[in-house]
Amino acid sequence: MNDLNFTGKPIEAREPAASQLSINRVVEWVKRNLFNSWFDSIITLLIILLLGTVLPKALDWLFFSATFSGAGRADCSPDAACWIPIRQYIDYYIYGPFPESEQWRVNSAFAVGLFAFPLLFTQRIPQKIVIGYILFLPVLLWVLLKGGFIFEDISTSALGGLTLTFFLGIIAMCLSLPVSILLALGRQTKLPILRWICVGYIELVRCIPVITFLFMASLVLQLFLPGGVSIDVLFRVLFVLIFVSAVYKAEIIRGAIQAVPKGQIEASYAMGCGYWKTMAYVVMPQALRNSVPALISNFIGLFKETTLVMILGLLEVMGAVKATFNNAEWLGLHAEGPIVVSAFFFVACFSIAQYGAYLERRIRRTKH
Amino acid sequence: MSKQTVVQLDRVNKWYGKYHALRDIDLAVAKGETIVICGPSGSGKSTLIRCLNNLEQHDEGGIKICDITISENVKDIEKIRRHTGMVFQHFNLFPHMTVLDNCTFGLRHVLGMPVSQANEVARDLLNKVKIGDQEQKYPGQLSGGQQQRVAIARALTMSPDIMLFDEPTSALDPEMISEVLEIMRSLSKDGMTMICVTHEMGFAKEFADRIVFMEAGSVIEISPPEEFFVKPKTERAKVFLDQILAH
Amino acid sequence: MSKQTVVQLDRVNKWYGKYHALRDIDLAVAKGETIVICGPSGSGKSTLIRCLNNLEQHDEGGIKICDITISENVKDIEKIRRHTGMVFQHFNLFPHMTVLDNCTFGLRHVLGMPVSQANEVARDLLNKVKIGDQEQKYPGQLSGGQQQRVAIARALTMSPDIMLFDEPTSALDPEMISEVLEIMRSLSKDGMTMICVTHEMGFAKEFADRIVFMEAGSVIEISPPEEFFVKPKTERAKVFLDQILAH
Amino acid sequence: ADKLEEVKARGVMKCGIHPGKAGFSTPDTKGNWTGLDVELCKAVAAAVFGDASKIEFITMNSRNRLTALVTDEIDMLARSTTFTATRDGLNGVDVTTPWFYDGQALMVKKELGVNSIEELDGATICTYPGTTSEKNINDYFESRGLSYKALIVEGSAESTAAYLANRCDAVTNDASALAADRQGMPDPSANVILPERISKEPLGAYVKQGNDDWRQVVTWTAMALIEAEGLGVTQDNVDEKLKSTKPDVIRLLGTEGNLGKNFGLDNQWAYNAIKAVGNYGEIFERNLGEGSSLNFERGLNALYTNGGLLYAYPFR
Amino acid sequence: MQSFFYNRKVRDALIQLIFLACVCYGAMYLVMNAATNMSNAGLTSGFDFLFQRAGYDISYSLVHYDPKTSTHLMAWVAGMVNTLAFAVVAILFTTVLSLLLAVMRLSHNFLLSSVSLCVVEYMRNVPILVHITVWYVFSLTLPSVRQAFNLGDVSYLSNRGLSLPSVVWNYSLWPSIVLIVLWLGLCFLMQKKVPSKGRRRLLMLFTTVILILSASLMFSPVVSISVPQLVGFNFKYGWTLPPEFIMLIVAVSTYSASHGSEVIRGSILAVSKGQMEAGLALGVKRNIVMNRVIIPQALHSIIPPMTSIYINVLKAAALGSVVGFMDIMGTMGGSSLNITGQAIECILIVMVSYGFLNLILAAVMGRFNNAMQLKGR
Ligand SMILES: Nc1ncnc2c1ncn2[C@@H]1O[C@H](COP(=O)(O)OP(=O)(O)OP(=O)(O)O)[C@@H](O)[C@H]1O
Ligand SMILES: Nc1ncnc2c1ncn2[C@@H]1O[C@H](COP(=O)(O)OP(=O)(O)OP(=O)(O)O)[C@@H](O)[C@H]1O
Ligand SMILES: [Mg+2]
Ligand SMILES: [Mg+2]
Repeated sequence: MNDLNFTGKPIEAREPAASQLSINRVVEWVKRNLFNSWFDSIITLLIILLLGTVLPKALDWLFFSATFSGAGRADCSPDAACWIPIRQYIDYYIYGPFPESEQWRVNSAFAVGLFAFPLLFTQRIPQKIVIGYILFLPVLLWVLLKGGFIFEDISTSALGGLTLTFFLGIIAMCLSLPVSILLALGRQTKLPILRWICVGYIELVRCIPVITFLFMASLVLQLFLPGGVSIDVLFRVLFVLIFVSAVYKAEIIRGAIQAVPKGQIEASYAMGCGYWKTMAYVVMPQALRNSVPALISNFIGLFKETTLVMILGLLEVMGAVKATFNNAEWLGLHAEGPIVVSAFFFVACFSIAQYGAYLERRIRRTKH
Repeated sequence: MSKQTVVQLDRVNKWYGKYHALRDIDLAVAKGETIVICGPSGSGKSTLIRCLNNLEQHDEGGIKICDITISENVKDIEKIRRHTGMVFQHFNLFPHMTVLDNCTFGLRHVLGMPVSQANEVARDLLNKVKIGDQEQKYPGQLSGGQQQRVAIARALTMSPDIMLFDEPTSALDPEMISEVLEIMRSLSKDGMTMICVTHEMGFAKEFADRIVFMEAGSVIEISPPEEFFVKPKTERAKVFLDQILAH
Repeated sequence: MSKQTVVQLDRVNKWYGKYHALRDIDLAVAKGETIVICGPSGSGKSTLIRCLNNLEQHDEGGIKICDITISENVKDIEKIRRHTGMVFQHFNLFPHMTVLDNCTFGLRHVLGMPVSQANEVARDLLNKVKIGDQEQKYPGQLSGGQQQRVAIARALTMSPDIMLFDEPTSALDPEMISEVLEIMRSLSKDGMTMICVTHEMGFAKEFADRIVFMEAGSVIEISPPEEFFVKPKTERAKVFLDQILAH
Repeated sequence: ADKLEEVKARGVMKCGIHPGKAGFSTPDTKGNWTGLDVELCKAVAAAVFGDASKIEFITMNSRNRLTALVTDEIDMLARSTTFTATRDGLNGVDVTTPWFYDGQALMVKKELGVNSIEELDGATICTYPGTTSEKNINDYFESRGLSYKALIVEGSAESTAAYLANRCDAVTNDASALAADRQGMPDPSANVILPERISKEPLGAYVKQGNDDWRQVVTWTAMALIEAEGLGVTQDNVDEKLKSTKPDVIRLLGTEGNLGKNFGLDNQWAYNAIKAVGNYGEIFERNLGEGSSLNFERGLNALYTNGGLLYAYPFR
Repeated sequence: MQSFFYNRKVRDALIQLIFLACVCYGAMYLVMNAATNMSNAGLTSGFDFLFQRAGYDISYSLVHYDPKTSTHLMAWVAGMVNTLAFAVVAILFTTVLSLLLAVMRLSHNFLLSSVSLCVVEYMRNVPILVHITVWYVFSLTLPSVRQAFNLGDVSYLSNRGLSLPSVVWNYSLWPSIVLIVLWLGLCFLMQKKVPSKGRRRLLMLFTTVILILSASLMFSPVVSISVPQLVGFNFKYGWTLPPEFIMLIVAVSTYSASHGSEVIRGSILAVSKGQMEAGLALGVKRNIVMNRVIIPQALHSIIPPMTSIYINVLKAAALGSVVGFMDIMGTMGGSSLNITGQAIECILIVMVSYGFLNLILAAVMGRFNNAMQLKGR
């Protein structure tokens, strides 16, 4: 940029003088960030000591002395991890009992589901299309995993492992969104009865543990249906996940709606738009866009919550891992299962969380 | 006033809870008039102007806009809002739409006009506020002055009979105020009925037909600018003018 | 200038990343002078004034305040901050403390003054800014003008040699501007060294000893007000003045 | 209509099983379920459809297993569920025939030197929630004036881990489950299963109450597999045995008589079942006995002719 | 007539009436279904079972529970008390840990903030159920009773739990009354005499401690301390917290603290930058501004999100049954349900119990929040 000073003298914009990396700067960095004061130094040393004693042992147990390949229990070393069963069962953890010939359907379901994330990333694509995709996603997953239309119908009991986790997580996420929007609007409306019913529902569900709802669905929901009608346990669980997580989403969306300046609504009203048009064209597009990061972290919560269906005997990824370690051959290995499950969830949730944080930063940047 | 009366307020009262925000307001505005409302902060200027298109509901008295009385009837209120255009202090442009979409919003969703026709109308008005070349930008990419001009154009798309302005320049940097006032001047010249809440006394002096001075929810003075600036009837108005013109 | 120089800037440069925010700024301020900095938005006025008490660190050149050079030395910076008082655009009062506690905060935690003595000092200053009767209120309970006066009092408690103002009136309603300017006038009269970023040209005309005009990070004009307002040296300043004084 | 009609019309049978119990039901690396309970289900499916793969396994936890039967979520429950009068009488479900005779036992560390439950006064005992074992242990100690501290842990893996770590002094469960758990321990021989059986635990399949045809099918399929062992009919030789001349065998396999028709099935129902999974002895050996890593003795689960309790009613 | 339906009030009323009618109809429909279904299946409903003998043991109970005589009602009480005890301790730990992790994360020490970052990220990205399992498996690696960690001869840590010395109150009314009267008197006096709020609180605390100490000396037979001792299989005397309880608390409070620390960190960062600058511009040191200006303000916005974290902590008690901690879900919703088969009733009781506890918690936090709000905003 080269502005001309009006007195005639040019104003030069310069780059800052480059500073080079040197030993001095490293020492300075260490001094400032690790040994700033005597208290700091003590803490630094303590942490180094702790890591120094624990880390090598842990790494040794996990990797260096661990058994990775072999045929059976006999090949395992007694005082280190034994990863053989994990390798043997890895397909089961991913696909569950899904018929082997149809596993391409699971793969494409994963692809279709994961595609929603980059879709949230691009700003070019109109919001209508993104929302359309998200609402269409459950149908797509349904057809792929459960069958119908062109595909062979697959029994719900064939859903297990990661496939089930994924199925529950994504479908509950997508379907709870519209419910939560209605709840959020209901909670904010001026009509008192409507509002109190919504508030009551939200507060009540927030106060009660999900697993009691899951038990409700698994034990007594059938009793409330007309005789002879029975709903598959998977759908009942899905139903619970949808209506429970909608409550948390409703709070997120309510916050986002409140964050839309009141002036936006007034401007729309002033032009003669009614309530629904104002909400649909002015408020919701802004609120939804701003709530994407919060919704992503809500999704992480929901994804983690799907493990609870294990308590009902549904074998999602954690249940599947547990079941295989009950196999006569692998009885007695206690730590490997939980470690694998936590590693899986950590990798999945952490990456999604980072992605959400990135989107949030970007939204904040564009606001200024 | 021989001309047709388009805004008629009759002993309008409004309360916020116990707080008496508007007290017995009487006011009649003729077609083509430019009215400037001024008064100290909290005196109820915004409340008054927002009652005119029912963004706030008044509690007592009658308000009649273009022969429609404001009531509980939803259809009537929609009609009144179509007869009035409003410009806000903070522009309130829709940040997720382009400038053009902002301007066609009402046309499309209220009047149900097809997109191409709406675009034409909007382009016309954007050119009128001298911003035709920015139509594909988003509000966030414009300066405050430009945004406010878009907001005016947006309000004009619905071809309102009456324009309401609530401090249209007070959120602007000094440099940008003049460009917005410019547009308001030309509107006034073209014979638009305008009701403006503003502290821009220059504008008031030059273009207002009458100045309404408010204090604590009441209108305490209505005079033409010549009179108001030279010898205000009330002591309060004098003090106010002194303060506002001091610096 | 025969008087003692209390602020001395020597080819000061600052970058935000790659953006060159301050370019070769040279400036010397004598004791008791009132300097007004003006210029278009984004020209680096705030950046400059914040470099003076090291709220932003400059990257090149030297800044000397009351004979202390700004460096990495934490003690020096604390000293410099005690020599300067700063008033912000958005007041930045501590909302969880009463007005009195706000004013005694520095006294108690920097000078370690006992509470009773600090209260006395603070009450004195609060009376000076005509707000002595509000000392037990919280900032949220005061109007903007009152809050800004408290902020000035708070800065004065540390008996600074130099007062820095960063657009102290631009977040205020027109009526409240005058009460804050009033206080600044009296400070200026009392011989306080003041550096003000402000768009209040009335104040600048009357009280500034010199006006510093900035553009794109450089100082392009320094003149006494008589000269600056009548015939500015640069074309840019003229355009700026025209716009700002137009309405 | 009766469950049998319903199942036939549907073309697939839904069987409730345990989500992971060594020897009784565990998934293999392909996700196919294996185990003693699982094979009973397969046998029933084979008897009904002539095809053991027309089956759907639904995993159940101990709380919702019986409800699932009542609400028709599953057609039969083969989840090591003890036959008790309360369950049969009250909950809208019916017992069939015992499939595995078990008894609740306690396991302790050998180093404790305990030889009988009487010596465990005041000990902490690990058990599972919502099972009969929880009530049995209470009744047993109470009736003998002994005291104990219960530690109720939901998962069997956690429970075993707790026992191994001396979190509890003894662990109680069905003897078979204890034996399986012991098998998985680092040093199985350091643990002893105390000789007393504090309860009778006949485990077997449940069906929904009021479906007599269906209950008969499940009951008699199980019996047919037991009978087959007695008659020496195995998975391998069942085709040859079709040509057998022994009246017991040909009646069982449906070459003669109308047993299947009377149950509402194909006359070859038993043949199909045996062809699919083998006789009881084979199933046992495959899943619990020497064919598995569990190495159980037949014990009570031997044929009555060999000193066990397995006794099929006559196929006449 | 048409304008009647365009009237705003009429419309609002109609919409609400229709909605209410739908909700009521739905509820009625479900209840009717349940009634017919139950009578068809021959199930009886009712709460009589609460007064029958429960006949199962509860591994850890703070109230007296005897499997031989106690009823299902008593089992519910024991579960409630367990839930409450868990909630109080876990909420306390959650708060402390959240603060600790947040402060660590904001520290300038690179190692310290990285450690906090790793811990927080691991904790919050793994399902709580996995945490509970992992911690439980870990607790089993603690030494057995005979090799218990000896904590100063008064406490022991083993895989049977944490044995602590306990205070045994031999209830006697008079000393307590004297104590309370004395304390009230002091409070009253101080209210009048000491003007500064902060100093008054400090004085109050000080005198209370002195009073309690002197009282326990004066009436020494009232209070005695019981120290755990190894007898037979187990520790006797004192007070033993079972590992299920401890590990559930550890798992839940670390998990919640990872969320809590983000809340705290977020609200510290959300305090406007201007506040820090205003403090610095006065010449005040950075850490004083932090403690006196930033953190107090952050506290105002922390409470609502912390409330929902606390509610989640309380709800997590329901997962305790996985590792053998018997809260209401374990007693009423687990063993009682199984033994009686009264599923609807048991689950209803469990839901109502949690709802009740959480509403109380929310109400308390709400009051606290109101008290903390900034004046004049
Ligand atoms: N929604 C509301 N609830 C309660 N009181 C309100 C509300 N809106 C405005 N008020 C009060 O009504 C009075 C008039 O407000 P109004 O906004 O009309 O003033 P104004 O003249 O426009 O002031 P300004 O120049 O500051 O915009 C003020 O005292 C204000 O506090
Ligand atoms: N923290 C920052 N990071 C990057 N750029 C910054 C930062 N602060 C300011 N700038 C940029 O530096 C330039 C000068 O900013 P400054 O705030 O000093 O302007 P100003 O003259 O005070 O303007 P205004 O009148 O709007 O307050 C602007 O272009 C601004 O975008
Ligand atoms: Mg206003
Ligand atoms: Mg600035």
